[in-house]
Parts: sequence; structure tokens; C-alpha cells
Amino acid sequence: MAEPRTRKIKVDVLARVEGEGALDVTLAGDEVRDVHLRIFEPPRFFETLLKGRHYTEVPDIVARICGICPVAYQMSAVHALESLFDVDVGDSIRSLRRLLYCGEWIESHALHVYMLHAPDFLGVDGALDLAASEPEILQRGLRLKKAGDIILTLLGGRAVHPVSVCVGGFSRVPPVSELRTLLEDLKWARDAALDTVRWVGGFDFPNLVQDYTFVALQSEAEYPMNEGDVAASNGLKAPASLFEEHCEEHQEPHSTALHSHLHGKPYLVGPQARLCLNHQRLRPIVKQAMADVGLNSSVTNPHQSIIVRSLEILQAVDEAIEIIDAYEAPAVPAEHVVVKGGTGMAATEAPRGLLYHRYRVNAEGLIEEAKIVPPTSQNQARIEEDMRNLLPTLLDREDGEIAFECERLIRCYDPCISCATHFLKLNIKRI
Amino acid sequence: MNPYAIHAARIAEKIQEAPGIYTFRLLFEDEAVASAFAFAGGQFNMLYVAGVGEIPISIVSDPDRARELDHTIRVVGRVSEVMGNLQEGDTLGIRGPFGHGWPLDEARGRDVLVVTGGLGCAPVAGAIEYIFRRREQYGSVKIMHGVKKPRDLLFRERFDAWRQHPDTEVLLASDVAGRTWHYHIGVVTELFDEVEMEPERSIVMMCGPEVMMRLAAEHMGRRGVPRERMYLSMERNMQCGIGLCGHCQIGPYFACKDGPVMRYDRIAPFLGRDV
Amino acid sequence: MTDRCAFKLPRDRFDDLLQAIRQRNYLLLAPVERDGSVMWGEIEGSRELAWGKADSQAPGSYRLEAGHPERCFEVTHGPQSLKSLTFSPRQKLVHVRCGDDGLTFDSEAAESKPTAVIGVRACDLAALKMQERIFIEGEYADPYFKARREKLLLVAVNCTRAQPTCFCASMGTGPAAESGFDLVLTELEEGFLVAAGSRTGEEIIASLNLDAAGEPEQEEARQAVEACAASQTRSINTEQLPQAMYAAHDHPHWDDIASRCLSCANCTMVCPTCFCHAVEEVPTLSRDESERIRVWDSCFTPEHGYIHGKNMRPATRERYRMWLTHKLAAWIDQFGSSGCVGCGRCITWCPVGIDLTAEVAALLEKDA
Amino acid sequence: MSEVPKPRLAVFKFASCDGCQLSVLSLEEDLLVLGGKVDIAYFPEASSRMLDGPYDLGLVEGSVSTPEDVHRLSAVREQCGKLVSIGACATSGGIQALRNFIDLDVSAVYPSPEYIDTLSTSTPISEHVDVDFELWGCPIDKQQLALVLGDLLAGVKPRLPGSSVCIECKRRQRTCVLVARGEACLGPVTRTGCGAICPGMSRGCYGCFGPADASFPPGRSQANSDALALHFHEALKMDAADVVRHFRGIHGYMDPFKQTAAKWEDDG
Ligand SMILES: Cc1cc2nc3c(=O)[nH]c(=O)nc-3n(C[C@H](O)[C@H](O)[C@H](O)COP(=O)(O)OP(=O)(O)OC[C@H]3O[C@@H](n4cnc5c(N)ncnc54)[C@H](O)[C@@H]3O)c2cc1C
Ligand code: SF4
Ligand code: SF4
Ligand code: SF4
Repeated sequence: MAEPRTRKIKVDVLARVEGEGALDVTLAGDEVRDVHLRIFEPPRFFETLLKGRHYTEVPDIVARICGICPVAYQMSAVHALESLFDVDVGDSIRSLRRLLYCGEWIESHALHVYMLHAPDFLGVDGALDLAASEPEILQRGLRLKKAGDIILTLLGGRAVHPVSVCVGGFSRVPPVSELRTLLEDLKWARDAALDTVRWVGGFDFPNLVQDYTFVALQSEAEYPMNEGDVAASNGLKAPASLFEEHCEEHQEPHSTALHSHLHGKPYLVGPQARLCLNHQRLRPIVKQAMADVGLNSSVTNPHQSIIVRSLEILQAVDEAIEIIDAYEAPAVPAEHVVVKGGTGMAATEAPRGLLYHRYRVNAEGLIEEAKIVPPTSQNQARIEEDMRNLLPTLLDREDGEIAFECERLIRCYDPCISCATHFLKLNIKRI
Repeated sequence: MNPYAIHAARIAEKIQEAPGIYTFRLLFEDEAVASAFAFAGGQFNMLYVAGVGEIPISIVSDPDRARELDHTIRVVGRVSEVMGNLQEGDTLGIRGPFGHGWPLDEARGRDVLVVTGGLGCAPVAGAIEYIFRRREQYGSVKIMHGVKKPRDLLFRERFDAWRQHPDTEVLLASDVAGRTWHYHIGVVTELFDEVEMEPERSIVMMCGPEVMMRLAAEHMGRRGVPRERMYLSMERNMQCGIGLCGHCQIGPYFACKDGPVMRYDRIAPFLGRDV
Repeated sequence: MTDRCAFKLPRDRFDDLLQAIRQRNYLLLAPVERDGSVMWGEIEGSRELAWGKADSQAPGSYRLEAGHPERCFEVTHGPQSLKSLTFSPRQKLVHVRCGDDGLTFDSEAAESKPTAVIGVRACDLAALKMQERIFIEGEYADPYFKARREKLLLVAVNCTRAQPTCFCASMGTGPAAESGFDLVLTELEEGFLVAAGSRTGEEIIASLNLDAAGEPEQEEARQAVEACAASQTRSINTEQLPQAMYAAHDHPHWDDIASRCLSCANCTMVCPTCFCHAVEEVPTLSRDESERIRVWDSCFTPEHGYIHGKNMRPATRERYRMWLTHKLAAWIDQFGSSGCVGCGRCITWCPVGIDLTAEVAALLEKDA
Repeated sequence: MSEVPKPRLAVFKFASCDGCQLSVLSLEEDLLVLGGKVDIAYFPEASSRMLDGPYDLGLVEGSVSTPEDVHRLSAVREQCGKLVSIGACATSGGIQALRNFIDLDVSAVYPSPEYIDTLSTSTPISEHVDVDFELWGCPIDKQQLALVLGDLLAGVKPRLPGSSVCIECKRRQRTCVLVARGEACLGPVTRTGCGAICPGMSRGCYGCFGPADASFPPGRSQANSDALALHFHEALKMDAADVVRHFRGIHGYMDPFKQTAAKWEDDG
């Protein structure tokens, strides 16, 4: 039976979660009564705005959903549309797209690791505070981020909202000689990424173990980015086109973000999920680094996500170098597209986790319906669950300390750099 | 020589002439540059403020003493504003001198009529000093200067000093009255009726807003001053100062290298026009 | 076409010519295909030229299509002229350091590498001559232009194919390259004719041991070039210039143009004689250093005619009028000849296909 | 010598994608220079240290799209000496201003609309408070940002060119995609600043730096988007709906793009 509520959710709405949020906690004595992570980023209604636009405009529009991971939105969108139009991009385009995505992973992860997360372990308010105490660390972080930016800029024209991605391929692909100019910086970045893993591996991690259901793409050939089935640690494995059958969204009264459940339960997407479900496909240098810091593929302490992210930087840098070494320019920058009406779906792995898009397109190539499920909204329910587990251990602390610990935990999930984390206002009601 | 080369100069003295108007006395840092520098009255320099930009500013000091370069600057916009905040001891850059100045040779033996408005008196000041130092070589000198408000009058002492020279008249006008204003109230062209002139032996030098100069030139023309003996100092956008950047064109002329002082008969067809 | 001592250069020896130039330590620049048009690109040999291609130009439109498979100069002129090679679109002028002890200025050195440009057209040579007059023959010589110009070796090509946008014949600048080159080529059915225009050119030809051209080849070349001139459909009636342009200052047709013109400045950017430039100040964030950089500018920009408190050319009407009046009238008074060499680039590369020859014709008509 | 306090910088966010704030963090070496020149008093994206105002310089990202935003913005204005809006959202309402052209019925899209507090429009900062400077672009250009910050901190009025993308495209010797490929390109009517990256990537400009300001000193844009629209229709054979979509994009809420799109919508 089609539930009326479910149907309503299907209406084209994307409640963006990156942005501002607050946490409302109600404690009744020793009991945690209510935990509400409130996201109040103003909704931007992308799914509505996409209606009536031409499919060729989609990559430029969805990029604007997030300035930190625009490539992820572009990738999920073009894959969804290509699956509808039966476009098969060749190996060369496929590897260029992977390279572009590597750029975004490096940029986004380096930003999170150095600028957002590490300060929690170093006892500073922000990474810029390191300028005086540990300038070489800060500089390494900025330069590592830049290594991602230069890949994005070379392939896409600029690091934020790159302009070359299109359905069928790229508007322009670089000649071999151009790509090679990246190698020197990337080789530096590989060393820097290794140093980063060692550095964060030595942090002091609060002891917190969570019982996660992980969801990520899984692909036989490679650590997942653009392709793969949707897999879960509970054993689920399904083509991405069936994502919505397993993961459902619903609106919580306290938030403009839609919450997702896998078979009715919260789940986690992101680096930890990817690692758990794909660790066999990590590159040798990454496996070695992981062993060196003594990390197990199932990372259940959210604070250690900083190590996983650092490993993924290494993975992306090392892979980028390999792609460039093997690159041969495709015969044409983009495959020819024959428009047809219908629905196309795809999921890719944004830096912060699985990102699902679905488009219904008419015969003229105009979008009739769009659905976008970003990673942060999927993690929402899971984050609240974490809070529920964390709070009982903090009950005897000052409100300020509780706030800090909660914020810190939320930051582990890299919801989006502007998100809840820092803007968080903690309201504790004790009754 | 590279015409784009800029030379450092130090502000030896800063004088506030009026609110937002300053005269800077500049000395080149490099002795070789200083001793090679020579200019004619009415020429300008490109003055440069680091990190901000370069603007054309007339040299108001005496061409006979080229070591000390005076520039009177009115704060109006981006570059001039920062310049106005510079202090004695600060350095700025100079490129110049550029352009063609006042027709001081041609004026020899003639009556000189100077018509200026607003800050337009500054670019002529050097030329006037030059004439007075060779007083006997020139005929009568009549200086007519208009301002919007009495407060806008600069160089009050200079006007007073000039007035003392033989066979010289200084007439001032202000659009509006003021308590200390003992001079004419009205626009500068009205002063023309107050002076005796012998049009056929006169030469006119004008500097001020373009409309004012056009009206004044037409007026003088009606009085019988030949168009080829009226000279106007023109203002245009100047990026290079040497006739290459194209911004300052007035018809077929480049205000920087063919001017800024230009003969009325040549530019009359283009005055008040945009090409 | 002036008869020079011409030699036959078989097609299979074209590369020898290029290598002879290269051996003299010149970098070779030639029109190579880039993103759907031809641009000056560095080549090593003749292989990289646009063989078998032909361009087709019209107002606001350019397409690179298949051409005679054995010819490399069927492609006429792309958006670039020689301008970008001598008057660089972006030229650093001065580096400024701001220390405690005041300012230090370092002028950028004027330097250039020996560069041979293959495939220069007659209109480009005429434009170069014009720019030389502006940049190095006036009161102030521009050292950067001069340094670049001195290092150029020019290999011209006589045009045997005119575009519908070309009107060099009416401006007296083409289609034959008359002077100002080191070598000149004419592409024929069987190979090329080559002639020298300078001592260096003569030396290069001498080093190749070529046969002198006979009358039949010379005749073929002459006819091809003449046919090219005869095929031109556009023209400007230069007889009444410059006065008629000045007189058209208040013509209502300017408003008509302004309704179509985008003020985008493409026409001035591709124009091989336009010389306007602005100087940008680019300081570091710390402000201890700054650079002054000269960039191509245009009378179509909002800033071009601005002086404090007044914009001399506030709207498109005045800007287009500035451009056309300058090109066709003021230029003659300034530099002795028209600023337009009839290459038609501004017609082809105007996004909306505004055609100066048509606009002039309308403006020179008596008021409608 | 007593220490002169450093100017205090604050960065505020309204409805946006964060890309423009990210440009601040992407300043690389200049970020450290900036950190040395100012006291970053409020910049939640970069630091959990959030000091109260007043601030000497405020950067505002994002558009006004909720009733709450309106109040917060006026408080922000009061606290900031100089206020600079950065990016398309802040200067023109951004891509989300496309909602201004549709009947946005929140109850139709949210299961429980009573929890969604939104305005039916997304509007630029300057529609609500005075701004001292606008830095355009989606996202803003890092070099322009550095120039403007440098000017403001040095007490210089910032100034950026208002000419078209085409100028930069030609300076970089790129092939015009509109002329050589017949591909729609908004470059002729879009303001320069991005480095003409779209033509550099062999595609048409989609206007992310907003309408070129054909007037100086800055004022209402005079870009002739009507003429370009007509050309799209006549020479590129675009239908009216397509013309509308081209001008109703990231800066669809800005005149003259807004008016051009409206005209073609009426005709179509
Ligand atoms: C020959 C000559 C002599 C002069 N002599 C004097 C004098 O003695 N005293 C005096 O006070 N003034 C003089 N002026 C006027 C003086 O040059 C201007 O007041 C000055 O240029 C104003 O500069 P600003 O940056 O302060 O003003 P703004 O109004 O900020 O800028 C005006 C100038 O900036 C430039 N500009 C405009 N738009 C842009 C842009 N987008 N990007 C970069 N630059 C731009 C233009 O060159 C414009 O003319 C003279 C002018 C000329 C031509
Ligand atoms: S036509 Fe315009 S851009 Fe060209 S040189 Fe003349 S003024 Fe400059
Ligand atoms: S004439 Fe054409 S190319 Fe020139 S500014 Fe106008 S629209 Fe642009
Ligand atoms: S070319 Fe246009 S759309 Fe592309 S980045 Fe530049 S301004 Fe934005």
C-alpha cells in the first residue's frame, strides 16, 4: 500500500542540510528524553528549481547545492542522466572523471582534516591559530588542499563549481602534456598525505564505540567513487537504481532536513562506511599506511574518522598519479547523446558519503522531476542516535562542556563545513 | 629610455590649501633623476601610489626650479584619496614630465589673459610665475578666476601677490556670495566685461571645467580674440601619458601628448563631444 | 602583385624551408587548428599546419571545414593577427617593492625570442606597419613592442581565397603582400612560389637551391591573387573619409547600431590595429609588492572614457561611434592612413555580426 | 609603541552553497597574510572562536530567504563598519532566486509545511541593507577577493572592471565558441572576472558573474541582453523557452537579464 506520507515526500524537494543547525536536548533527570539536531539552513528548493530546465543545464545548477563538493553533485547527475540516455562513456572519460573526483576528495578531506577536525585534537579554536604555533602543519594542510584544487582547476576551469562536466563526458579534455604538469605537486602531496596519516594517527582519541550500519557503494574493480552497487554492512546489496526502495526519507518536525532510514533504522554513509565495505580495494600504499597506524577496517569510533579521511586523501592522490601516468586523451571529449524520455538514477560517493540523484526527463530533454538525497541528510538520524548514546556519559558535566563534546562528535561526520557543527547552539532543558 | 619607468620621490612638504586640497613638494630620491629632470609650465606628471595606481597631475611649481616639484591635488576619488592621506616623508612614484605646456614663447610681447575655474588655477600657476619673473617680456596680464563658493578659493596669497605686479589685474568671481567675499558674484565669464582687452594682441590661457572653457572661448571669440590664440588645458582619462593607451583621444588628438594644453581652433569641433 | 624574383618550392620541400628557418634559431609559429579555428601555435614542421582545411567566415560566424586536401593555406586568417605577437595582451611593466625605506621600482626587461611567423597575410602586414607607426615611430617608443618586433621573421602568404567578410582590396592593403615580409609564398596547384622581401629571406632561399619560377607559375599566382581581389564583395568607399565620418556625428543611425551592439569589445580585440590598453595595478595582499600590468583595453569598456565625475562615452551609442570614427576618420588625421585594413575580423568575430562596411554605408548616406 | 588593534573581520552566511566562503579559505598563502593583518573575530567556517561585534569589516555570503534572515541581516549591518556582499547569492539572490519566478508552494513540497519558515523569494543583500561593495561571481574569484580585501584593509576604495567576459577571452586568445561553433554564450553581456574559463573549457559562458555593467561609475547594468537574446533566437535557432532559460539562470533575478527573460516568456 502506498502510504500517503511517503508519497508526499516524493514531491520534488531538497532540503539542504549544509548550513546552520542547532541541537536541542531534553534531559529528564538521568534520562535523555529528546535529542533534536535542528538544521535550519534555509531550504533552497533545488528539486523544484530543476523542473523545466534542460538536462544540459543540470550539472551547472546542481553544482550550486554545495560549494565544497560540487563535483559530487555533478557526477551523480550526469551518471543518472547517462543511465537514462544509455550513454556509455569510454575508459578515458571514466578515468578523467575519477581524476576529477580525486581532486574533490583531496580538497574536501584536506579541508576537513586540517581546518575543521584537527583543531579539536590540538586544543585550538581553528586551524589559523596554528599559524603561530605550528606553521608547517598549517602550511602542509593548505598545500594539500591546493593539490586537490589544481586537479579541479585543470580539468574543470576552477576549484569551486567547475564548468567542464557535461552529460556524455567533458566540454574539453586536456592533452597529455597538460595533465603531466600536475605530477610534481601530486608527488609531493603523496608524501604529505602519508605524513598526514601518521600525524592524525597519533592523536589522542576519546573512547567511543558505536554500533553502525554502514552504507556505501561497492564495486568489484575499485574503491568506489562514481560506480558500484549500494551495499550495507547488514548484507544488503542492490543496484543504485533501487536505492529508494531501501533508504527512505521522512521529515522530522524540528528540521528542514529530511531524515533517511535504511529499512526503518538510522545508518551511516561516508569514509567509515566506504572503508568498511571496500577496504580490500584500497591501494597498497594505503593498506600499508593503515596497518602502520594500527587501524582496523571497521572504524566504529567516530573520532577516528579523521584517520579514515586522511587515508582516503592518500588513496586519491596515489590514484590520481596513476591515472595521469596512464592517460590517453579520448577521441572525443564527450559522447554523443540521444535524448529520450524516462527516469534515470545514479549514486556516487561524495567526500562525505553516498549521494543519490533521480531525474525524470521528457522527450525534449526537460526535467520533469528531480530527487536528490545528499549524504548529510542520510547521516542525520544516525548523528542523533550518537548523541543519545553520548549524552548519558556526560550528564554530570557543565552545559558548556556537554556542548563542546556534542559539537565535536557532530564534526566527526563532516556534515558540511558550514553545517551545524560550528553554528551549533546547544539548548539543554533539564526537567 | 623606458617611458614606463617610475622614479621614487619623497614628500618634502605637504600643505593643505583647502579642505581636501593639498600641495605636495616632491624631491626625487635618485640624484641622477633629479638633475636630469626639466619641465615646462603646464606639463604634468603621472603620480603613482603603490598598490593603488597612477594619475595625471599638473606640475604647479616654477619651471625654473625643477628640483622641487609642486603638485596640487584635489581629493576626488580612488587614487587621489589615498594620495591625500600621504604625509611628509612618505614616498610616491613619478613618471614624467609629459605633454605640452602653455605657449609661453608665443605669448611673449602679447597681453596675457588667464581664465581659470576651480582647481584649474593650479596648472597655470607655474606659467604665471614664469611670466612675472620675465615681466618686461610680456604685455598686460589679466587673471580671471572663478570658484563655486568662496571657500573653494585656493592660492589666496598667490593671487594677492600677483595683483602687486605692474600692469596686472586679478579678478575673482564666486557663484555664490560669502561673508569674506569682496569680489564679483557670478560666473567667471561675467568678468570679461570688467576688463579692458585688446583682442588682437592678446593670448588666452584657460583651465577649468570643459563647459566653462567652451563658454569662455566662445565669449572671447565674440570679443575678437582669434581662435588660434586661445589655449585650453584638457582633461581626459590617461593611463600611459605618452599617447599610446588611447583613452585620452579628443578627435584626432591625444590629450596627453598633443596637449594637455591645446589650441582652441583645433579642438573646437570636438569640445563637448565624445570622440 | 609586384614581381619579385620568385622560386618554385615543391610541396614536398616545404618542410625544408621551415627547417632552414628553424636552423637559424627561430621558433616557428604558424596557424594551427585550435578549438575550431586557427591560432598561432608553435610547430616543429609542416605536418602540424592546417592541411586540408578551409575556413568559411560570415558576419558573426566562423567555421573550419574540409578544404583542398593538399593545401595548407586555404585557411585564411583566424581571430589573431600579428598584434598579439608584438603588442602582448598582457605585459608586465613595472615591479614595485614597498619597504620601510620607501619604494623601489624595477622595470620589466624588454626581451623577446627570435620568432618566425608562417602564414602572415597582407592585411596583417599593413596592420603591423600601422602599429609600428603608433608604438615605435612616435615621440615615445614602446620598448616591449620594439623588442618583440625586432625578433620577428615574417613569412607572408598571398591570399588566393577571400572570405565574404574581407575587403582589403577596397582599403588598398591586399590581397597581395607587397612589402614588410622576409619571405612571401603563394600556394599553387603544384607547390608554392616563394620570393624574398629581405636579406634574410634571400639567404634562406639561397640555402635551398630552388629553381627559378617560370612564367606559367607566375601567371597562375598572379591570376589567383587577382581573382581573390575580384571575389571580394564588401568594400568601404574611402573617398569621402575622414570628413564624412566626422560629419555623421549626429546621425540617427548610431542609435540603430546601439540597439544591436553588445559593447562586448570583440571587434576591437580582434582588430589588428586597435592599440588601446589599460594599466592594472596588482598588489599582493600584504602590499609589500605590486605589479603594474598593461592589458588590452577597448573604447567599448565602461571605464574607457571615464574621468573623475564624468563618463565621456557613457553608453554604447557613443562607444561604437568612438570606434568607427576613430578607425575611419581620426586615424587618418593621426597617422596618415586609415585604421582599418579591411581584414574583416571585426565582422566575423562580432558575436551578433555587426558589419562596419554596412554601418559606414548607412552613415554616409544623407540623413534618412 | 602601543600596539594598534588589528581590524576585526567577520564572515556571515545566509542561504548559499558555502563556495564563496571557501574561497576565503582557499586564499592559500594569502590566508596566512590575512590572518596576520586582521583579527578574524567571527568566521564559523574557520574557527569556533566567535567574538561579538562590532566588526570593522563584514563579508556576507548568501541571499535573504527567510523572515529570520531579514532581522539577522539588519543586525549584521549594524555591527559592521564596512559590509561587502560576496558571491551571486548575496549580490543577486543566486540560483535559488529562480524561485522568484515560480509559485513556490511550500505546503506542496514539504509534508509538514508548518515547520518550514521561508520567504517566497530569495533576494540580494543590497535589497535589504546598504552594502559598501559587491563582489560578484558564482563563486567569487580568489584573486578579485584578495584585491578587494587588500584595498579595504589599506583604506582604498575597491574597484573592479565592469567590462565583458569577451575582453578577457580575447586577451587569453581563446576561440569564441559563439562565433566558431554557434554555441550560446553569455560572455558578451557578462561581467569579467572569472578569467573566461568557460570558453577556455570550450563551452559557452552561462553568466555566473552577472550582467556586465556597461556604465561607469557603477550603476545599473546597461548590458544589451535583448540584442543577444534576439541573436540566439535568429541565428542559433533557439526557441523562446530556451532563450528564457539562458537568461534566467544564476543571475536570472538581475536586470537586464530578468527583463530579457520576461520579454521572451511573454512572447513564447
Ligand atoms: C593633464 C591632467 C592634469 C591634471 N592635473 C591635476 C591637478 O593638478 N590637480 C588635480 O587635483 N587633478 C588634476 N587632474 C585630474 C586628476 O588626474 C583626477 O582628479 C584623477 O585622475 C582622479 O583620480 P582618482 O583615482 O582619485 O579618481 P576616480 O574618480 O576614482 O578615478 C578617476 C580615474 O580613474 C581611472 N579609472 C576609472 N575607472 C577605472 C577602472 N575601472 N579601473 C581603473 N581605473 C579607472 C580613470 O583614469 C579615471 O580618470 C589632471 C588631469 C589631467 C588629465
Ligand atoms: S577604435 Fe577604440 S579601441 Fe581601437 S584604438 Fe581606437 S579608441 Fe582604441
Ligand atoms: S560591434 Fe560587435 S563585437 Fe563590437 S562591441 Fe558591438 S557587438 Fe561587440
Ligand atoms: S565564463 Fe561565464 S559562466 Fe563561465 S565562469 Fe566565467 S562568468 Fe561564469
